[in-house]
Amino acid sequence: MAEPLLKVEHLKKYFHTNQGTLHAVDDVSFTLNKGETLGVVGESGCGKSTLGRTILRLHEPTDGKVFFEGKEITTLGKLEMKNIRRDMQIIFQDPFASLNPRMTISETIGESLLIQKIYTRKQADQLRKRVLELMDFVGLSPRLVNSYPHELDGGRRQRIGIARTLALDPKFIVCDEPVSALDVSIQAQILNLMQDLQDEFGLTYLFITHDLSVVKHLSNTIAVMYLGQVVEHAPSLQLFEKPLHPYTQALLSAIPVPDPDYEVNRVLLQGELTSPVDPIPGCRFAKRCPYACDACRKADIPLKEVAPGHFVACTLV
Amino acid sequence: GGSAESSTTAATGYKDTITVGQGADVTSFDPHIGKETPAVAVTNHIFDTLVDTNPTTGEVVPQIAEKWEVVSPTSYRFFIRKGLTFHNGEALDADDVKFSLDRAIASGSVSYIVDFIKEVKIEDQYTVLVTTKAPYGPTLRNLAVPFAAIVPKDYVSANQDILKTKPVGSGPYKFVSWTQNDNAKLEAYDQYYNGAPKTKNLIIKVIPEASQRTIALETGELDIVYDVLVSDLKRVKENKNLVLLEAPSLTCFYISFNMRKPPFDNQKVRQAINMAIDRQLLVDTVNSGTGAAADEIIAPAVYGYYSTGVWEYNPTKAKQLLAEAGYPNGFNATLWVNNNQSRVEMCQAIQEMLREIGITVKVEVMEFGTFISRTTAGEHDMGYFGWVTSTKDADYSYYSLQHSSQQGAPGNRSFIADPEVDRLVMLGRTSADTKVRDAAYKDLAIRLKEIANNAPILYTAITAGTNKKVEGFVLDPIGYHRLETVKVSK
Amino acid sequence: MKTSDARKQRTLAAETWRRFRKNKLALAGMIVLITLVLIALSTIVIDLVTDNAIYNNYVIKQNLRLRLQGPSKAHLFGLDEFGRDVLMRMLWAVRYSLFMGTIAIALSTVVGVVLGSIAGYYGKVTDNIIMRFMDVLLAIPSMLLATAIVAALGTSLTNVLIAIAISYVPTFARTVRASVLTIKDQEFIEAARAMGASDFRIIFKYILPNSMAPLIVQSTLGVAGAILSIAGLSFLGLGIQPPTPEWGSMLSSARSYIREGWHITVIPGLGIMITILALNVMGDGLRDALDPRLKN
Amino acid sequence: MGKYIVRRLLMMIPVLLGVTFIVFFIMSLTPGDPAAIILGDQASAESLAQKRIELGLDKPLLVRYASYMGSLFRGDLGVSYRNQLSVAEQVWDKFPNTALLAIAGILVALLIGIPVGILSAKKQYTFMDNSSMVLSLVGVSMPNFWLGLLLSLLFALKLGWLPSQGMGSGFFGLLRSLVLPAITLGTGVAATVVRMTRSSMLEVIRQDYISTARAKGITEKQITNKHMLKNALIPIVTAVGLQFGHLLGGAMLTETIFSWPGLGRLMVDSITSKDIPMVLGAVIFMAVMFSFVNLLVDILYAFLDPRIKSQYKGRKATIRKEVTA
Amino acid sequence: MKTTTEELIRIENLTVQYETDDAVVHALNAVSLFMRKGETLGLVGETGAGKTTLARSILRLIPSPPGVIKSGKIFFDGMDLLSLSENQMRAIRGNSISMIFQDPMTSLNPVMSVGDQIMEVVEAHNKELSKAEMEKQALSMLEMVGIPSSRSHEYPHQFSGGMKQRVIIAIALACNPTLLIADEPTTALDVTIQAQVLDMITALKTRLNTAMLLITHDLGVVAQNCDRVAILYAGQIIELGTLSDIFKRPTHPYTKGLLGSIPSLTKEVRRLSPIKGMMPDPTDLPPGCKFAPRCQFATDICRQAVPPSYQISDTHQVRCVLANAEVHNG
Ligand SMILES: Nc1ncnc2c1ncn2[C@@H]1O[C@H](COP(=O)(O)OP(=O)(O)OP(=O)(O)O)[C@@H](O)[C@H]1O
Ligand SMILES: Nc1ncnc2c1ncn2[C@@H]1O[C@H](COP(=O)(O)OP(=O)(O)OP(=O)(O)O)[C@@H](O)[C@H]1O
Ligand SMILES: [Mg+2]
Ligand SMILES: [Mg+2]
Repeated sequence: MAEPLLKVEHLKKYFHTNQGTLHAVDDVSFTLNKGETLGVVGESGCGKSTLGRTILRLHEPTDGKVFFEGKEITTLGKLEMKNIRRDMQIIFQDPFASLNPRMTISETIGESLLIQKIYTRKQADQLRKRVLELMDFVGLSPRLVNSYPHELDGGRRQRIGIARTLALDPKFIVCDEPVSALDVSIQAQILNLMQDLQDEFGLTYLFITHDLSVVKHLSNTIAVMYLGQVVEHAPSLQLFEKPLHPYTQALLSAIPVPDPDYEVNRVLLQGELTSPVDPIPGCRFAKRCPYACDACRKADIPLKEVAPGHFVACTLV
Repeated sequence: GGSAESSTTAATGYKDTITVGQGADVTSFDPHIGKETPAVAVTNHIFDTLVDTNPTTGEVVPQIAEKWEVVSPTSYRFFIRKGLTFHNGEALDADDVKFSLDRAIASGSVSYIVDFIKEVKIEDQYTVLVTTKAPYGPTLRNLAVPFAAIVPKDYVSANQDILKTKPVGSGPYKFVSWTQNDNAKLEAYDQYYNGAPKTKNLIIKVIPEASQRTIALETGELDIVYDVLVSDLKRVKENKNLVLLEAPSLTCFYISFNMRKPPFDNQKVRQAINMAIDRQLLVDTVNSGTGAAADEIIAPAVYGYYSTGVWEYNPTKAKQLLAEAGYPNGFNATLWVNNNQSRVEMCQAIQEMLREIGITVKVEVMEFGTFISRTTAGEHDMGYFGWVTSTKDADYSYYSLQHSSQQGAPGNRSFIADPEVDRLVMLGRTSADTKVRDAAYKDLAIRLKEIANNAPILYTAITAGTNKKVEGFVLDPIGYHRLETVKVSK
Repeated sequence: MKTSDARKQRTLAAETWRRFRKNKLALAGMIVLITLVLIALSTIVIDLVTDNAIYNNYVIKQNLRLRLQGPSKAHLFGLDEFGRDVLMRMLWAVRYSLFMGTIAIALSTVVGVVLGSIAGYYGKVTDNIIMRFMDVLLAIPSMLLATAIVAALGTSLTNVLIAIAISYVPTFARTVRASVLTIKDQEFIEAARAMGASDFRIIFKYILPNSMAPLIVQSTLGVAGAILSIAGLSFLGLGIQPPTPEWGSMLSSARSYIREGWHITVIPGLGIMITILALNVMGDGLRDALDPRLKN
Repeated sequence: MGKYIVRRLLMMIPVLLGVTFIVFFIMSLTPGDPAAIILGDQASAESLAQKRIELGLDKPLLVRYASYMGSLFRGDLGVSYRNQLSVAEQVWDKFPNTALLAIAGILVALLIGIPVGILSAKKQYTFMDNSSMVLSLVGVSMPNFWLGLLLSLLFALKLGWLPSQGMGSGFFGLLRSLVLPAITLGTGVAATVVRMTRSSMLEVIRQDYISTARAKGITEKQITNKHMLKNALIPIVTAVGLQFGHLLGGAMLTETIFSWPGLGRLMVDSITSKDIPMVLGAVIFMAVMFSFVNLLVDILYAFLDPRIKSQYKGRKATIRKEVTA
Repeated sequence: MKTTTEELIRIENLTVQYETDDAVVHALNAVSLFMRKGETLGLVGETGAGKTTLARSILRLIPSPPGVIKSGKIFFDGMDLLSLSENQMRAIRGNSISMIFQDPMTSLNPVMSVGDQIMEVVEAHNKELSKAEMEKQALSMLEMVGIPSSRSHEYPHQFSGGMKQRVIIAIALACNPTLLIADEPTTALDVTIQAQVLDMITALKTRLNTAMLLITHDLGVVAQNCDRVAILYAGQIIELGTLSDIFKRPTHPYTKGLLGSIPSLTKEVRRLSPIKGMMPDPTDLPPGCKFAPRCQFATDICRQAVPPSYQISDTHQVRCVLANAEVHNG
C-alpha cells in the first residue's frame, strides 16, 4: 500500500531580492505515499507556499529534484510539464484572489478541461455536463453555473476552487491553506469535503497550513517548517504526543484550546520569525530557542531519524 | 532721466520711452542677414544706408552719402558725409562703405539686392565709385534698401558674427539689449548726424498673437503696434484713445498658376479663374475694407506701375471660358498657402468662389519653409503668394517673378517663359531712361494680363495703430517704419 | 460581500452599470455623448443620402456679405467669418471632433495594450526595452511630439490622427503595464498556470480582461485629451484643413474675431468644452463604478 | 540614496539618446530645405547649394545624426538655422522663463486641485462633490488657447487688472504678468490633481489607520491634516510629476498667447521653420528637465513615505511607482 | 444579576443598519448586553455577524453613511453615549474607552513614527501635561508593551506584525481606559505571536483594571482569556453566559454546532460535525429565529417569531425555544 507517489530531494528555492538572497525553501526532502496526506505547518513566511509551488514547478527550483510517480519532473520540457499538470494540482488559500473575477463559475471549472484539451469548444454539451457533475461533487447548486465569483461567499468560492482542481482528475493536490480564510463552521464543511474526496478518489494531499489542529485529523504525517527548513517530520499522532523540537513544542503550546479547563503550559518564545535573507549557518531557531547552546549556532543541524519515521533537526535529541 | 545727456523730451512732458509691438522677432541683427520685415523694422534704426527713400513721396534722398552723381549709365559716384561715426566711436568713411557693400554682395541672404554691382572703388577717404555690371535703372533705390546697410569695417572684421547679437551702426539708435522672442531695446544715439532722436528709449516687443497686440495697445501697454489685425481695424479706428494709420503698401497678393501643369497651361483656364474672383468683395469683407483690388502684381505706389484695370468679375463668362478650354464641368485642383491666418482666410473665400464655377479647390496650408521649397520645385497647382516690392521699383518684382531665368527659387513660380515678356523685363531693367522704362512697363503690364500667369488679388494696406498721444509717426509703405521723429506725450 | 442566493445575480457589466447609474453627473455626460454620436451618425447618413447637397449648400456655402452676423431666427448660432451657418458647421463638425479623438485613442490603446502587456507580463529585458522606449516618447512633451510629427508628415486628417495616437501610446502602455504587474501576481493567474495555460491564453483571457477598468477610464479621458490636442494643433495651424468643419479649427480660426463676433468663438468653444466635460465626468463615473474598492 | 540618484542619472542617458534620435529623424522628415529657410526665398541656387554643403545636408541622414551626436557629446548643441546663434545659449536663456511659468502653473494646479479634491472626497456623491468636480473640470475642458484669450479679454482689457502679455520686470511686475499665463496653464493640470486627490483621499479615508485615529479621540481636522492628507499626497506627487510633461506641452500654446518668452514658443517657432538644431536642443533640454522632475518626485516620494526610503536601494521603488502611476 | 454599582456598560436593544442604495443590512437587531468593571467579555460570531458593528457602535464610529444607529441605548458609567455631543464623545474615545482593530498591518499610519502616534492620543486627552511629560508617558507605554523606547522614532514598516499590534495596544492603553474593545486583535498573527500578544493584553488589563470586550471568532482564544462569552449570530445575541455555561453547557443549537466544528487537539475526532449551510443574508433575514433555516430542531414556531431570550440560569441566557423547554422540563 505504501507506494511513494512524490519524492522530493534537497529541494531549494532562493529568491534574489534587493536585500540579498532569500532562502525561501532550503534543502527540503521527503517522500509522500499514494493516498496519504502530508501536513506542512509553520509560521507565516516560513516557505510553505513556496515549497508547494516549487514542487509543482510554478516556481523553478533553485536546486534539488522532484520525482512524481518515479519520474523526475524538475527537468521536463514545457509540453511534458503541461501533461503532468493534469495529475498535480493546487488549491489556493485565498478564495477571492484565486478565481478570475471575469469568468463565470462554469467557465472557471471548464477552463482546465479546455486547456488540457480534454474537451474542445465544440463539445459544449459534454463540457457542461461534466461541469455540473463536478459542481455536484463539491456541493454547489447547479443554478450557480452562470454566477460570477463576486456574487458568492468564501465557502462556495473555495468549493469552486476545489471543483476546478478535481476537473482534471489529479492524483496529487497541493492544498495551500485552503480553509484558513473561512469561518469555523464553513471550514469544517470544506475539511469534510476534502476528506470525502480523498476517500473517494484516492487523492494524495500536501496540506499546507499554519493551524496545527486543522492538520491533525487530516494528515498521516506532519512536517514542521521553520525559515525554509523542515525542523521536525513525524507521523501525525507521534508528533502531537511527543513533539521533540523546541519549536514544535512552542507551536503546540501556543494553540488556544477551546476548553476552559485545559491546562496551558506555555513554552513562551522570545521575538518573532526573523528574515530568511542570507541566513547565517546554524539552527535558524536558535535565536528564539530557550535551550539554544553554542553547538546550535555553529553549523546547520541535519534531520535525524530518532524513531521510525520521526525526524528531528535539533542538537538536544 | 535726469542725466545731462538725456534728450529734451523728458523735460517737456514727453515720455522717454516708446514701446512698440510687432508680430515676429528679429531673426538677426546683422543687416546683411536679417531681411524679414520685423528684423529690418528694428535694425533700420541702428544702420543707415548710402541713400534713403522718402516714405511719403518715394523719392531718393541723401543719407550717408550727402550727394551723388551719375557718372555714366554704369557708374555712380557717392560723396560721403564727413564726420560720421559709428555707435562705437569708429569713424565712417569710404573704407566702411566698400567693406559693407562687398559684404552684402557676398551674403547668401541679401546679395540679390546688390549683385548688380560690379565693383566698389574707393576714390578718396570720402568718395566711392560704384560701377554696375550693366546699365541698371533701379541702382539708387536698391542702395536705399536696408540690406545695403553700412557697417563698421574694423568692428566686423574682427568678428564676422558679432553683428548678429551686438550690432553697431551709424543710425539714430544704438543697440542696448535683445531678449529673444521678447523684446529689443534701443537707445538714442546723440551724435546722429541729423540730430538726436526725439525719444530716448525704444522698446520693440514681440507679440505673436495679432489680437493680443491690439489688446495691448488698448490697455496702454504699447504705444504703437504694427500690422493691426484686419478684424481689429474698426475697433482701433473707433477707439477715442487710439489712432489708426493706414496707407497703401507695396505688397501685392496674387495666385500663381503653375503653367507647367495642366490645366493651368491653358490660358483660358487661367483667365476664367481670374474672372471668377470677386476681388472687391474680398477687399470689402475678408479684408474688412482695407487695401484695394489688384490688377497687377506690383502696387500702384511702385515705380513702373501701369493700371490695366481690375479683372471683371463675371462667373458666367468664366464658366464659358472653362467650357471653351474643355472643362465644362470644372476640375479638381489644389491651392497652397502658408500658415498665415489672413492668407488662409483669403484662400478659403477664393476656394468658394471657384466652387461656383465648378472648380473644386482643396486649400492646403503648410508652413512657410515647406511652402516655399515645394512651390520652388513646382509641385503646386496654384499658390497664394505675397510679394513686397521693397525697392519700390517695378524691376525688382518683374525680373524676379516674370523673367524666364528666374523660374523656381528666385521667384518665378508660375514658370512663365515668354520671349516678349523677357524682352520687356530686360528693357526696363537695363535702361536708365525713365521714358523707355515707362513704356516698357506699360507694354509688359498689358502682355501679362493677357497671359494671366498670375491672378493678382489685392494690394494690402500697411497699418499701424498708435495711442493718441503718439506724435510724428509716419507709416512706411514697406513696413520699415522709422521712429526717430516720434514722441509720446505723457 | 455576502450575497445570498435570493439576491438577483448580476453580471459584472450590469453591476458596473448599476453603480454608474447612481452617479447622475456621469449619466448626464453619457447622455451628452450619445447625443453627439447620434448627431455625427445622422449627418453622415444625410451626406450619403443627399450626395453632399446639404454639405455643399449649407455647411461650406459662404455668404461673405453677411459675415459675422449674430444669431437670428434664420441662423440660430449666427454666421461665421465667411458667412457660413455656424449651427450647420457645428453639427457637421461633430464627426471630426469626436471621432478623430476616438480613433486616435483607439489606435494608441491597441498599441499601448500590446506593448504594455508584453512588457508587464514578460518583465526583465523585454520590459526594459519597451519601457525605455516609452520613456523616450514620454520625455518629449506629447503636444510637442504631435506638432513635430504633423510638421514632418504634413497636415492631413490621417497625419493628425497618427501624431496624436503616437503621442498617447506611452500613457496607455504604462497604464496597462501597471495593471498587468498587479494582476500578474494574483493567485488566479497562478491557478491558470498550474492548469497548464499558455502565456497567450493567460494574457488575453486572464490579465487583459481584468485590466480593462483602468484602461476604459484612461481611454475616455484620453479621448478628451486628444480632442484638446487636435484643437491645439489647429491653433498652431497644423490641424484639419479648411473648409472642413471641425470645432478646434473653427475655434482657432475664429479667435481673431473674438471681439467682433463673439458667437463664432464662443459656440465652438462651448462645443468642445461640453464634449470634454462630458467625457471627463463619464470617465470619472466609470472609474468609480469600475473600482472594486468602491463596491457597495 | 546617493547610489540610486546616480543610477537614475545614468538611466537618463539612453533615454536622451532615444529622444535625440526620434526628434532628429522626425525633423529630417519635414519637407522644406533648411538652406532655403536660412537664406530666404530670394537666394540664388549657388548660394543655396553652398549653404547645403556648409550644413552638411548633402550627407546621408545617419552620418548627419552621428556628427550631431558627436558634437553633442562635446557639449555643443550647434547653431540655429534661423539666426545662426548658439542653440545652447538661446535655450539656456529661455529655460528659466519656462521653468518659472511651469512652476507657477503647478502651483495654481495644486492650489485649486488639492482643496477641491479633499472637499470632493470628504463629501463623496453630494452636491458639493459634484459641483466642485464640474467646476474644476470646466477649466481643463477649455482649449488652453481659448481660455487664455478669454482671460486676457476679461482681466487685461475689461478690468485692466493685469497685463495682457509679456514678462514684467521687477518682482511685482513679474508676478502680475505671471498670473494669467499661470492660470491658463495650471487649470489644465488642476483637473488631474483634483481627480488624483479625490481618489487617493477616498482610498485613505477607508484605511484602518483612520479608524484608529478616530478611536483616539482626536479632532476631525487633525485627522484630515495629519493622517489623511499626508498619506494621500504620495500618489498626488507622482501624478504632478507626470503632468509636468503636459505642462511643457501646454506651454507651447500659453507662451504664444501671452507672448511669454519661453522654450515653448521657441519650440513652435523652430518647428515651423524647420530649425532642426534648435528643436533638438530645446527638446533635449525639455527631456532633461522632465527626467529631473521625475527624479525629484521620486526623491520627494521618499521623504513623504518612509516605507520607500528603505526600499530605495533598488528596483522595488520604481515598480511601486509604476503601479501607482 | 450583580448590582449595578459594578456595572460599567449596558447596551439596550441596540439596532444598527447599513442603508445602502439597494438594500438595508440589518447588522444588529436589538442587542442587549452589559459588562462589569474589569471583566473580559468574549464576543464570538461568524463573519458578518455584526461583531465589529457592535464594537464601533459603542464608540459611535459606525461609518455613516451608510450606517445608522436605529434605536437602543448605550449607558457607559451612567451616561447615555448615544445622546452625547460629538465633542463629548471625542473626549471619551481613546480616553475612557479605546479600541484595537483587527489588522495591525494597516491600523497604523505608515507615514508617522510610532512614537508620534502614541503621543497623539496622550496629547488629545491630557492637555494639561507639558510636551516632555507627554513624551515620557508615550515612551513608558512603549516600554510597557515590551518595545524599547529607543525605537519610538521608527516607522510602522520597520516593525514586525506582532510589534505593530503591541504599538496599537500601547495606543489603546495610553490613557488608562476603563473599557478596552479589542476587535480580533490577533487574527492576523501567527499562533506563537498570538499567544505572546494575548498574554500581554491580559496581563496589562489586569494591572490597569480595565474591562475588555474581546471580539474573536476563535473559541480557543475565548476559552483562555474571557470571563463571560456572548455568541452573536446574524446581529442577535443568541447565547450569553460564563465560560463554563458556554463550553460545558452549550444550549443553543448554533453554539453546539460551533463547538462541533472545531478540529480538536485534545480529542481524537475523525470527522467534524459542522452546521449545514451558512448565515442568512443580513439584508434579507428570516422573520423568526435567525438560525432556524440551518437548525435541525427548528419547528414552525421558530420560523414565525423571534424567540425571546430565556434566562436559564443566573448567568446564562439563551435565545431559543428549546432552552425554554429545557427550563420548564427541569
Ligand atoms: N516571488 C517571490 N519573490 C521574492 N520573495 C518571495 C517570493 N515569494 C515568496 N517570497 C518570500 O519567501 C518567503 C517564504 O514565502 P511563502 O509565501 O512561501 O511563505 P508561507 O509560509 O507560505 O507564508 P504564509 O503563511 O504567509 O502564506 C517569504 O519571506 C516571502 O517573502
Ligand atoms: N460600511 C458598510 N456598509 C454596508 N454594510 C456594511 C458595512 N459595514 C458592515 N456591513 C455589513 O454589516 C454586517 C455586519 O458587519 P460587521 O463588520 O459588523 O461583521 P463582523 O462580525 O465584524 O465580521 P468579521 O468577522 O468579518 O469582521 C455585514 O453583513 C456587513 O456586510
Ligand atoms: Mg503561503
Ligand atoms: Mg469585524
